[in-house]
Amino acid sequence: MKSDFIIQCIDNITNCIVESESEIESLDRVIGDGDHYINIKRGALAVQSIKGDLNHLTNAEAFKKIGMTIMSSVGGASGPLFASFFLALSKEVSDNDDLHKFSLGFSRGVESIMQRGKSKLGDKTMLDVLIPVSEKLQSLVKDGCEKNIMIKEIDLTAQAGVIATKDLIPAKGRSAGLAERAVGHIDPGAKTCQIIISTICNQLNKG
Amino acid sequence: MKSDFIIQCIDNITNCIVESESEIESLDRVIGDGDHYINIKRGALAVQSIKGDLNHLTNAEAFKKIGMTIMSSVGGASGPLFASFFLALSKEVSDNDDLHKFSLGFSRGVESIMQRGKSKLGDKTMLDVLIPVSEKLQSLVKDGCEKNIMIKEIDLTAQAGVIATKDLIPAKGRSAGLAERAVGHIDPGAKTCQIIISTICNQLNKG
Amino acid sequence: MKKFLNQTDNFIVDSLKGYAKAHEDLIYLNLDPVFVTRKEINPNKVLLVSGGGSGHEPLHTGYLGQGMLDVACPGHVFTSPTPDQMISAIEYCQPKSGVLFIVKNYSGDVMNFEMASEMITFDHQTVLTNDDAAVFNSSYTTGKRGVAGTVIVEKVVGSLAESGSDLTACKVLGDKVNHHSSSIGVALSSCTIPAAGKPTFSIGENEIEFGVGIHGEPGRKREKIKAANLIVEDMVAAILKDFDEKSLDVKDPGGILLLVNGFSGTPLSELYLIYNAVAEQLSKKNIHISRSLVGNYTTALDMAGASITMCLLDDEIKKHWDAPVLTPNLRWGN
Amino acid sequence: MKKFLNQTDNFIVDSLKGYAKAHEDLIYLNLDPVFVTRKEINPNKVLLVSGGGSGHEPLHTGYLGQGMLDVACPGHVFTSPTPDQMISAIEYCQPKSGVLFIVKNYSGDVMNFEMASEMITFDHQTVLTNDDAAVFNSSYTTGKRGVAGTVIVEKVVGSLAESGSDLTACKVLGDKVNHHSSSIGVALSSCTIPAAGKPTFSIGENEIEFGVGIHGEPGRKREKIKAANLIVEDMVAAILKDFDEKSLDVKDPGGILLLVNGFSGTPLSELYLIYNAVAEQLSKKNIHISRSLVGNYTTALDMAGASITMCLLDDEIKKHWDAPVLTPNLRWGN
Ligand SMILES: Nc1ncnc2c1ncn2[C@@H]1O[C@H](COP(=O)(O)OP(=O)(O)O)[C@@H](O)[C@H]1O
Ligand SMILES: Nc1ncnc2c1ncn2[C@@H]1O[C@H](COP(=O)(O)OP(=O)(O)O)[C@@H](O)[C@H]1O
Ligand SMILES: [Mg+2]
Ligand SMILES: [Mg+2]
Ligand SMILES: [Mg+2]
Ligand SMILES: [Mg+2]
Repeated sequence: MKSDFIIQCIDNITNCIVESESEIESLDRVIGDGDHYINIKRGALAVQSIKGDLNHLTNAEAFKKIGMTIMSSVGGASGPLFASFFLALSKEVSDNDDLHKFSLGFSRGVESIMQRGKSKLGDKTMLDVLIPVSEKLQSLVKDGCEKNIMIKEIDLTAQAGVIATKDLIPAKGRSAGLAERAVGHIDPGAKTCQIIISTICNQLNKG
Repeated sequence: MKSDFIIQCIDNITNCIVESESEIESLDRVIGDGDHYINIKRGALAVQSIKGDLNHLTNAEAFKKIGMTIMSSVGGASGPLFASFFLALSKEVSDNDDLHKFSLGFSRGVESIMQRGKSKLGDKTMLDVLIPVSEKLQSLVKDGCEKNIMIKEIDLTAQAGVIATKDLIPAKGRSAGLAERAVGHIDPGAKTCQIIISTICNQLNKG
Repeated sequence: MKKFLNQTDNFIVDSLKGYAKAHEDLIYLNLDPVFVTRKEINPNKVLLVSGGGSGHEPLHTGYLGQGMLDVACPGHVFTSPTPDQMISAIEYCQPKSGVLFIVKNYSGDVMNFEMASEMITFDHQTVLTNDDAAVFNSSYTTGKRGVAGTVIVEKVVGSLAESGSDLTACKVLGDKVNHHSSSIGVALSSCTIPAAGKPTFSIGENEIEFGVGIHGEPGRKREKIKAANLIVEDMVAAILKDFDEKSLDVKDPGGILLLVNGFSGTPLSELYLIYNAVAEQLSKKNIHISRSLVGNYTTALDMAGASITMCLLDDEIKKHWDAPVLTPNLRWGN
Repeated sequence: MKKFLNQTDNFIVDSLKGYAKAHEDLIYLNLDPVFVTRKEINPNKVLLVSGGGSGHEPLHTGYLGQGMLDVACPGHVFTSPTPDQMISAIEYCQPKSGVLFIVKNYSGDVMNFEMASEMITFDHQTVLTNDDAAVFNSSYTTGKRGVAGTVIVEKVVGSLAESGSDLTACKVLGDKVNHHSSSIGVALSSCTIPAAGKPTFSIGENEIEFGVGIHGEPGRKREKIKAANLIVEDMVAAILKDFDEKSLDVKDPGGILLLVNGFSGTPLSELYLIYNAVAEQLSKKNIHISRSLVGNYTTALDMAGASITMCLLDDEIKKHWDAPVLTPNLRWGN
């Protein structure tokens, strides 16, 4: 991974999030407190504002800086979770990683979210996107899957994960208070993760 | 005047006020504070509730009791004003009055409102109905006018008085704060007085 | 209309009952006729009697107690109380040093209090509050309305009365504080009288009513909403102009008391934001804020909106403002 | 959306600036990162640190001062603060007797405070408040939300900390008060986050949300509005059931502290009406109200609605509830 790839990701993700405003926001208004879009956008803009500094950094340093920036700008539930992901990821990656190493880093990131959130698959959170994506990534990498197929598979997995949150009874996060009343509604954090992942897939497809 | 006439008036007036709810209320919402109908209705119901006691009283006593009842049930600006009217009237009337004597009592009542309210013709208040009606009544009585014509004239005077409030700049009462912004709107107290007077005219016409 | 209530006719009495229960150590509630007094009446001090239509809570009922009012007579919603309420309350208290009525300048309040005062045998005086800068004064009209400045009058005179001063001194100080106070309000939404069931006025999604009264009476103008800083600029200008017309110098070294008052539907966070805007304006103009109060002190049922009151302080007013007060809704120094 | 604001991004900071100016005798505001402390820090007592998303004012910023909190870290509207805020605040205070975090039980607050606590070198403990009876508890879920009972925890522990007790004692008392507290809220309208610009939820002209959270989170059920007495009956039942599940006896002779809390858009008159309804219910059930608090103490931006909190009192809690407190928004005994 090169820093200009990361920077390109940051811009694309920020744009996609802003474009998805009404979609993301309405989800958190239904089963949350309506601020998820605002939080994520604030985080994306904060990360965008440090883009310039990332050039000179190693991947590990860059991800750490991203994590710290998210940690001190986003707040809410999603802030510490996304921050944990990047901080854990930064501990795994180096500048000459192969995909295998990155996929391991990704899974460490996801585990770190699980730890921080005391949450697991099926709790109707962002993890219902991130865990399947992480697992799919490991297995595709292990199978030596072709890049295009891999991208497509990951994207589909993320999308399936979002849909899956719809029928779940929430166990963690703000929506947990609603119990059965949350059934039928998609988790906003899951949606955001899918948008981010799909954006990266898209970028990889083009690049 | 007989007490059953007064009692009949009380019932008719109460009904007419209740029927005019939306008309009266909307006026006080525009240039007042929206409670005039509620106040007047509360007063009418309070007076209705003492109907039974009026039978045994002289006209003077009956008007006094009505005045005191209004004074302690209505409140607001209209309460003390209507109360003053009846208390002043009660000092003038006896049981064997002719119309001349009653018309004098009426004008004393109106004067008492002017005194209590420190207000006069043209201030955009109930007086813009009551003063012309009082003056018309004196002159018709003086001229020995026929009953039916008198009733009609009084009714028309009251209606003209209401309309006249529309273009006035208020000087007294809550709407005085609005100054020019009140122009174009009818005074709620004037409207109530007209409804009461028209109701009595109607009743006299039938009886 | 959506409110917590049982029957609209009982709204005020149900609420007063809760108020009296929640503050049973401080408050006595009489139901027929309705009036509220301090639990312990001191018959030797000047009896401070206020009242007016309900719907402005905590004004006046919330200000009963040591260092403030003795009696409040609440009327129906937005409707001044009737004379029998004041008369019964005063007879209940049997004051030996006279009665000071504190009355907001509305025809209804003035007349009902006047009738009560004509019917009592106790020595009495009246302080009429008329601090609303939105209304242009004139000797031919009802004149300016009494709004949130009334709280300051009640607090300051309350302290003087508590200290044992006589009726005339209380009347004189009350008039001074009123004269030194100027207020202006802005509404973002209408209020709804429970018995009416619908909003008193309608207002567009992007409009504000500048100079609104505390009963939802229209103010100076209807205008488009704008940044709070700009709204506040207009509000401060209206107040300063009013002081100017009264020939009062806001730059007096005594400084001002700044009351940012919510009408009830506006959150505290917005009131503090308004406070900040006022403070920035005043600092530019070298006007010194020496005392502050921020919160819902004179409300208009559920109206969203706020008012600003400035009161020019001198040593006497400051001393009595700072003096201890122990009431359900204003409390310090003890 | 109609609010007093300049730019939505600056809403909280503008408001905090006004707050700090209005209470400059009591409050210190730090802007980068944002935190608020008492003006005078006593480094020898246990440092009470609270915080959370903004929009619940006066919670927590309004409760800084003698007998209550030392530090509050306000986040963006409805968004928990970030760890750097807590860390900077604590470093600024340099506490010598440890830090007690008082945190409302929301994933975001819990995680951000947890991260902060992992990054400081000071001795620390956390009291998690979770008094919302609307949510059914379970060890597999996030669990009950922290709502208005938090004010009681902060007041009571604040008094203990002020008296010089150690960190463990404060933690133990905080947990007890939280365990003894149970709350339930009802919304008549939604709230609107300034940056979102539209209501968080939509609700029919005749509907209420029973069990709503203080961020406008849906509650137990949406239902038709009914008489306040009937709504309150359901609210009291929910709280009593919660106490029952906690195996707490509400008929203890110590009685209860009853907090009737407004969410901000509901006038004081309605809160007292609710108080009356609760008092009538409890009197029928022989439950004794021995302390009361009525007002806007834990709000939800501009939401119309109210919550009821009951806290079972014992001698210890009562003593610390009654102890003097001197903060911008809770003040007695001095
Ligand atoms: N314990 C948790 N584990 C994993 N994800 C969580 C957890 N709690 C919340 N989330 C995620 O965070 C999202 C909400 O984020 P956001 O709205 O920014 O924070 P908040 O809930 O504090 O308002 C949820 O949709 C969910 O995906
Ligand atoms: N000083 C006055 N003199 C005569 N009539 C007055 C005066 N003040 C008010 N009124 C009348 O009272 C009416 C308002 O009554 P109401 O709404 O019951 O009282 P309030 O204004 O106190 O709410 C006005 O429409 C006007 O006709
Ligand atoms: Mg959220
Ligand atoms: Mg009226
Ligand atoms: Mg009125
Ligand atoms: Mg949030």
